[in-house]
Amino acid sequence: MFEALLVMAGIALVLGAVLGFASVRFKVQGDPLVDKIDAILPQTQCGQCGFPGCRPYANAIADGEADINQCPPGGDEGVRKLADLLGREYKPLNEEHGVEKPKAVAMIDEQTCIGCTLCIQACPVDAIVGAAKQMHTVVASECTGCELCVAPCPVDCITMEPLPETVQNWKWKYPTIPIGKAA
Amino acid sequence: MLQKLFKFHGGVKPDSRKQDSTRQPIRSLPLPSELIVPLHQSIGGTPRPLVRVGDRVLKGERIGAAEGPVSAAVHAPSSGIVRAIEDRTMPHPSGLPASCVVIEADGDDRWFEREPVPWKSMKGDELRDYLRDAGIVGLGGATFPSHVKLRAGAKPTHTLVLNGAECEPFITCDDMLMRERAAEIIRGAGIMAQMLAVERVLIGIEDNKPDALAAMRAAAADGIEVVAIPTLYPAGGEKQLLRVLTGVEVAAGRRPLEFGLQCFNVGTAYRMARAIDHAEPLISRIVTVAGNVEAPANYEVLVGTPIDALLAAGRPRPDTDRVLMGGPMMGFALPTTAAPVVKATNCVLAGSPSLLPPPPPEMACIRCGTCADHCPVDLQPFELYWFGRSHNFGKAQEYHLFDCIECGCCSYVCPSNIPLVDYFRFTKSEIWARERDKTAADLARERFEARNERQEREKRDKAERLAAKAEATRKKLVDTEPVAGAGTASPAEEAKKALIAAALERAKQQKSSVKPRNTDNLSADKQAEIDEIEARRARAGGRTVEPPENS
Amino acid sequence: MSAEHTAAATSLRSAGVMLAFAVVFTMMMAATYRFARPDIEAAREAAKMKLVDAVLPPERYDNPLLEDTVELGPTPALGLREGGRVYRARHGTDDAALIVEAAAPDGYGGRIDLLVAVGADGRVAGVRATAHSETPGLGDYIDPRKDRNKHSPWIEQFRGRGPEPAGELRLKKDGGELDYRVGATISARAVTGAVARALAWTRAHAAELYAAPAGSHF
Amino acid sequence: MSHSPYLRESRSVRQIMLQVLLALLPGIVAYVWQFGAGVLIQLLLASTAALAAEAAMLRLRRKPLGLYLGDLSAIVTAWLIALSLPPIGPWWMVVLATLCAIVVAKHLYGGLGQNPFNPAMVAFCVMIVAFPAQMSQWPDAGLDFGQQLDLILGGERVLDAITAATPLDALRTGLRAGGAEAHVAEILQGAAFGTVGGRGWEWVVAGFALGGLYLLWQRIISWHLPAAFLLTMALTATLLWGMHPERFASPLLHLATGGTMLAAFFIVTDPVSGSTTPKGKLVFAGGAAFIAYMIRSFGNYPDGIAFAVLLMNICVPLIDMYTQPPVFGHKRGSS
Amino acid sequence: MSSYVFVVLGAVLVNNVVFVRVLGLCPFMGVSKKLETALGMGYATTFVLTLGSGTSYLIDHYLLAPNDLSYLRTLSFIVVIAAIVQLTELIIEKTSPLLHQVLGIYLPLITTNCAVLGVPLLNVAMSHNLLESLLFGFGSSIGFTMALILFAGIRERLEGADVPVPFRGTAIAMITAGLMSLAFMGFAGLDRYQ
Amino acid sequence: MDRQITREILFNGLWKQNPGLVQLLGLCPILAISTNVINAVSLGLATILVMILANLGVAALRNFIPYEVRIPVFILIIASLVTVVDLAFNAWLHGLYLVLGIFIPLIVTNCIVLARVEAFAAKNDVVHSTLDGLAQGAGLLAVLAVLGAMREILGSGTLFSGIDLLIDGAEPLSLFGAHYPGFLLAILPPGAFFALGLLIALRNWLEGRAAARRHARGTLAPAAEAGAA
Ligand SMILES: Cc1cc2nc3c(=O)[nH]c(=O)nc-3n(C[C@H](O)[C@H](O)[C@H](O)COP(=O)(O)O)c2cc1C
Ligand SMILES: Cc1cc2nc3c(=O)[nH]c(=O)nc-3n(C[C@H](O)[C@H](O)[C@H](O)COP(=O)(O)O)c2cc1C
Ligand SMILES: Cc1cc2nc3c(=O)[nH]c(=O)nc-3n(C[C@H](O)[C@H](O)[C@H](O)COP(=O)(O)O)c2cc1C
Ligand SMILES: Cc1cc2nc3c(=O)[nH]c(=O)nc-3n(C[C@H](O)[C@H](O)[C@H](O)CO)c2cc1C
Ligand code: SF4
Ligand code: SF4
Ligand code: SF4
Ligand code: SF4
Ligand code: FES
Repeated sequence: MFEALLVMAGIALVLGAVLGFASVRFKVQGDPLVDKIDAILPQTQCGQCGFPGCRPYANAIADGEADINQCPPGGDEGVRKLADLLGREYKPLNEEHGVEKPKAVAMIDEQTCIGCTLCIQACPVDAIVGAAKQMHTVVASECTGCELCVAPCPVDCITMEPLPETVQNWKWKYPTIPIGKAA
Repeated sequence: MLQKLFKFHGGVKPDSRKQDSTRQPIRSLPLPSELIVPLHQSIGGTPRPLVRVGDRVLKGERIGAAEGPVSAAVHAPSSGIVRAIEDRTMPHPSGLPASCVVIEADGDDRWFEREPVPWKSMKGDELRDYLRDAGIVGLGGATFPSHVKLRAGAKPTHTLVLNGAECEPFITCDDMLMRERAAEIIRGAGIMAQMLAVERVLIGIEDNKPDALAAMRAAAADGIEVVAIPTLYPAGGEKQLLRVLTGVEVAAGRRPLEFGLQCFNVGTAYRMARAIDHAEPLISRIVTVAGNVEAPANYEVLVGTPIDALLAAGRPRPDTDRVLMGGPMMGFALPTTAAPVVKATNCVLAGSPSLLPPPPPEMACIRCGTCADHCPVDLQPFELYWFGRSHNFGKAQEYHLFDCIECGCCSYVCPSNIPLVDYFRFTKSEIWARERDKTAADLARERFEARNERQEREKRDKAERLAAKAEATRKKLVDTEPVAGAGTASPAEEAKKALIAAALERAKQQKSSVKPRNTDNLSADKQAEIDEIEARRARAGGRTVEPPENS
Repeated sequence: MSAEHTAAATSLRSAGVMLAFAVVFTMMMAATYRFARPDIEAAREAAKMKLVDAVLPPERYDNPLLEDTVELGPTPALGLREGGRVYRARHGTDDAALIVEAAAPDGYGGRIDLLVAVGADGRVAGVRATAHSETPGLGDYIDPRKDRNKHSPWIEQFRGRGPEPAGELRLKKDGGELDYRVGATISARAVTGAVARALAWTRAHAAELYAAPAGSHF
Repeated sequence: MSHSPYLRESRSVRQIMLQVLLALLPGIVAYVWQFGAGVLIQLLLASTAALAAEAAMLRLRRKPLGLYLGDLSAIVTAWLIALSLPPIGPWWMVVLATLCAIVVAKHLYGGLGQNPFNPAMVAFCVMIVAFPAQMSQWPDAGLDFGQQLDLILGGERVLDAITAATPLDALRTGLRAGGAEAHVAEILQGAAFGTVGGRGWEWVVAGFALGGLYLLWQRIISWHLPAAFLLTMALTATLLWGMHPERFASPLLHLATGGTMLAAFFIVTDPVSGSTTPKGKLVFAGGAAFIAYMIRSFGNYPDGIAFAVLLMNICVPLIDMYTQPPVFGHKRGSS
Repeated sequence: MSSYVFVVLGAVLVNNVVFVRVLGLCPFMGVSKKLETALGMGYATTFVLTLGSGTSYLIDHYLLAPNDLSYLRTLSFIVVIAAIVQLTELIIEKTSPLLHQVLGIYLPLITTNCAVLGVPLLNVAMSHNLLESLLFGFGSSIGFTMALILFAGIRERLEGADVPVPFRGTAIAMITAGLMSLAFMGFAGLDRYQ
Repeated sequence: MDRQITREILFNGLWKQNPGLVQLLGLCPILAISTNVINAVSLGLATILVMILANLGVAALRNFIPYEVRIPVFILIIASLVTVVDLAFNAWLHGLYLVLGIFIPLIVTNCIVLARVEAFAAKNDVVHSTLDGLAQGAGLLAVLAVLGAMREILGSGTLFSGIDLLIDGAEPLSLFGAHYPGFLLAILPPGAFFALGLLIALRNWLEGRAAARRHARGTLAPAAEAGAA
């Protein structure tokens, strides 16, 4: 009995000391996981996931505070990638956060625009150019299609236009009905 | 001198079926009433239109100017009036429309004023600009602007190869061109050879074209060697041909120029000669009409001619169920025959269920390796297929998906009838799409972060300035307090009020001077886009916003 | 400075907690051990005795035979490469039986460890395979627990056999009397051979074995 | 709509499988001649079971029945199973083996072309692990067809009279029983072992080799696999035989016995579960031969080919990954 | 000498921890979806298992056995292994950030790999000496790593397979593991040859 | 105690988050010990006991355990409990003790025990934690029992062989008579993998069918998560 206590106490003491020490000394470190998650997110910065931007959502996923199926722009494939990265089960997109939509860009009706700059302030990626009391325009190649500019516009001159398919961005379709991935 | 020939791995030997369309000389086609000239006819930038609706143009007049370093001009194929600049269905597997200049031919076919080209006295860049403006692009299939390929590389170029292999079944446009116009091809080759300062010129022709070989041998000048190469599809692929003739293997993603080689199609050489000697821009080409037609033959066709018109000349048989542009190995079914002939059109092939039978049902891959045995670039097509199927795009790239030249040999031999090339095309375009998304995401992240940082900075600055201001105001108030001491309010209260007033004033000022700061640090083309937007805004008429250019 | 400081403090604290837990739970285990120990030892004894019972009926002896042993060194005749043990069963003052550890080196799957009981009459009292790696389902019928024939397991055939008449300890296939399972002769042959050798050796050394002091080396 | 190429010229999967079946015929004829016609019953049983299982699985998985059933791959698997099981095994054994192969090893993985393990060898391994007794009963010479049929259909098994060991089993048995004293030569003398490989086996082996050469000539299999398999087997056997001729059988025996030839030309050549790159094929077949030899000579099973093939099947993804042939332009010395 | 070879050979092939001894299956199923992660897990396990085998031998031989404390084996072994895991993490984090990136996420998972406790316990049961314990630990972990890597290779390939729906994912992986285990039965007896 | 939560915890352990079929934890004992029902159930009961006690202990003590040493402390607690169980088997069920071998001590590293302690007991109160231990253990036990029965019936055609280790003189059931050849593979490790694979597939199939039915009815699955999630 006494030896038992001695042995175990010794082991426990050493172990406890080492672990306590280690936990303090080696605590702070950037979380590389967040970067990996962030790299998967589409960077639309739309906030549909319930976080102010993609990176905060990435942080939340890494901390286990958010599920992996909250980003509609990332779509089904995004969820799959996240599931893969985190070794979790895939689950369909949570519809509470919205549904996957075809890519679109914002377009400002330049006739109606009154130059209030509200959309500029709303755009998370500075894709709108223009100055106060001047007509505003969206730089289409920079617009992520997040729709954040649509609501603030006081004269409703912003619409989302789906990206048209052109000879340049046309994609070859999957050859036949996929047998494997159909389900 | 006997040329030592090399071999490439794999390849297939489909029945060549070239006899029918080589029985008659190259014919010409009556002038169509409407010519549809797509602006985008070469790899690279889409030419900028130089004409407006209603303009009158002459044959050979430039109607689209090259845009960017890799691009080539387009020209009016005949004289007439520009009726529209609008989207028309392209001869492209997508069947999507793209911007075209539609010219109503006036029937005069009056040439634009041509001046002889003093090419010997021109500097290299000048001459290349001339070729660009003459719209000379590779006629071997890729329509790569030829002037780009005629710039000497870092290493001296020692060998120019002319590609007269024409390995696809049915197609005979190069064959006929070589039989009938060998002298001008040799002439073009000479010009190219001079521009590249090469030591020798090799012309590779498959040995199933004895007439063309003879004609070319007869016309060949000194330093130009006409070589018969074994008939084996795809010997006409640039890399395969270079391998056969020189033994050099040009890896995917690398240019022949890096190995001191350059390769052009014989048709390209011919157009080159025409452009220099006759100042004739690329407005027509030889097109084979073959397959399920009564009168297979080659035609010299104006670019922009509706394929309908060309096909009608060949008199398709009633059981024709589809029309291909290009050969049966690499061509594609035209979404509509109303699409125009373009510079890339080498063949219009009418198909019937017996001539081009519908594919048997696709079965599972049994990993037999036959496809790998026949792949001319030593790929493992079944692995690529497997990765494409499982959407494992990273692995597909690791296994050199992008080395695939889409020659179709693998699909041709697969015992399970798997449309392997389709899987590769699908995989490739998915990867490209993903890459586009990725760049867009990276850009968005960068801009988002920049904006956040800027807002932080502004907030901080503002807070600092406010603090400083408040301090100053308070000082001032404190200083002036004794003087204004007779007021009803207590000095402290007064100070506060002043402070608020000052802050309000500042805020007001700030607000009215708000100027979006997101226009700092713009790249050149971003700036260009913005400029364009500004210009449009100035015009205030145009209301459409162009979709972003993706290529 | 604070990092070092907190590190030390945290180390101390966690060491303390660990210590506390360790002490409490070790005490719990130790107590259980104390409590269960007699039963554990009894159970161990019982397990051993079960095996002995299988080769020698308990009514044939009355001594604590697990303590009445002789240690053997490497004995090729018994197939023992590293030594083994002999248990001596006595009834009153009479010698009752010797229980010998032996091994058959030539089983299909390698060595087969055996326990062979040899009665004072010089005949086999019982045999058990204690460890073997014969093919499951084929050669493992030498273990009565695996033998499909539950009512007269193969290994029970040895009971009462001796060296004479000839053929008592040989397979039918080899001209003897013992049954075997077709398709798995090797296992049977290996066990039979080892039993015959063990019997011969034991008979030859019976007197010395009975006489040797308990626990002594032979 | 389909895309280019619009031309196709190929042997269909069905034709390939048909040719494999054809190539098996000489070996089967020799087999019947030497061991009696019992094996024909087994072939029939296996084929029927295979087709039935394949049809049932296709139906369950809602695949076009006619298309896939006609590819004959199930028959190839069935025949290989029938040829590797003892010809007088009870009927349920060959049926169960075929079901294992088709249902578990093939269709659970998605059917033709997707199974990582060789179905026939899976079946063999399952059987030898589950029913070692039945799996080691080979007919003695002199059993006529009626007797064989009776045995297959469940006749009373007085096994002593009917079974004889295959050369490898006898070798293994002899070595185990006699320990180090027994000499290979003596063991082999004891049984009526024919001139080379064992009673009659050399004819069967020659038949399979003939069929294999036909497949080689037809370019259905590449030389890498049989060559690597036979060479490795011969080399390993020669090496050990050279060191201890009294303990190990001669290379000739190893080549001309058991499933060696069948394996070299018909089993390691299974395109689906084998390696696909040229170098990979060498590694795959060589590895299989080496492991098979080791199991034969040192392990618990009389023949290790089936286990060896499965073990190498496990390694195939990695072998393929590390033996990718250089791609056009990426070869050494060509840049 | 050769007996040591057989210890390793036996542990790697004949009595493979995963396929024959049926230990360490949770990580075997859990981190074998990708080759990359399988490798990382394999390295980490090899390190900890080898070291753990040696340390456990020392503890058992010098601390527990002389004091008749064999009932503390389970506890002391697992606690020591947990400590080794923590220390390893600490050390490689400090000395090789690269290695830490590779192994970091796997190390904590090792404590619940029952092979790391099972192998030391088997060492005691098989009364191995120190060297044998180390070799057995090393061999077992190599066997584990090998199994993991080969399994990952097959699973990667299975990704594109048209597996019947109920079997997709873990079910077919389990069947595959069964077939691998079947194949490994072929090695039976190879460690016994003299 | 809330009925709803109770039901959820039980449902999770037995079906939705079943350790053996879904979480794939605790696989080694499941596969190694399920050669017959008696072994399987005995080990399952031992595991349940440990799980309940471990969850209970940790939930009760969780406020005293500093974060940085929580894992070692959990392990300490679990290992002690396992040792106690081990000693008990040794003393009072010695026959079983010999059969189960190292798998009793291996309950310590049975991933499911630590996983539940960390994921549930460390965050929930004593009552729910105990229940969770019971539910998860029962899930494990269920899988073990089914697997054990499958393998024993197929492999040797009996049921409850080895019952004499528990009840002296009790006889196992023989199902197919003495002539059943026995599908040996089922008892060997490959058989264990196959059997579990089939069980998982069966569960997937049932789930798939249920989902299809829900879909047909147009109702979505009640998205109820366990208290732990
Ligand atoms: C994106 C792209 C860039 C190219 N850049 C060059 C170049 O810089 N210099 C050059 O000589 N050829 C260049 N080429 C031309 C190729 O080397 C080749 O001659 C051309 O693609 C036609 O070959 P093909 O019809 O076999 O595709 C380029 C081709 C492509 C597709
Ligand atoms: C599979 C394949 C086959 C080809 N066959 C020919 C051919 O027969 N004749 C030809 O001139 N170009 C052929 N090409 C195009 C050449 O690779 C290459 O683009 C051309 O010779 C370059 O010359 P250009 O720039 O003048 O077009 C083929 C390309 C591929 C990918
Ligand atoms: C996989 C396999 C395992 C075998 N295992 C055993 C065994 O454990 N014991 C045995 O005696 N024979 C075993 N044999 C059978 C022997 O190889 C040999 O055929 C048999 O012992 C000879 O018996 P017989 O004289 O009754 O034909 C096994 C055979 C095979 C194929
Ligand atoms: C050359 C060749 C060898 C084959 N060998 C086998 C074999 O060893 N085992 C087998 O089950 N099927 C074999 N097959 C048939 C087929 O490939 C097999 O059923 C697939 O593995 C099923 O997906 C073979 C087919 C060919 C063409
Ligand atoms: S929902 Fe929007 S903000 Fe959230 S991650 Fe997706 S794209 Fe980013
Ligand atoms: S322009 Fe509108 S839709 Fe586009 S990124 Fe900015 S806020 Fe989003
Ligand atoms: S030829 Fe077809 S079946 Fe053969 S490996 Fe290639 S893709 Fe598979
Ligand atoms: S299409 Fe691509 S993969 Fe197929 S043979 Fe041609 S180059 Fe090889
Ligand atoms: S129980 Fe999880 S690894 Fe063994």
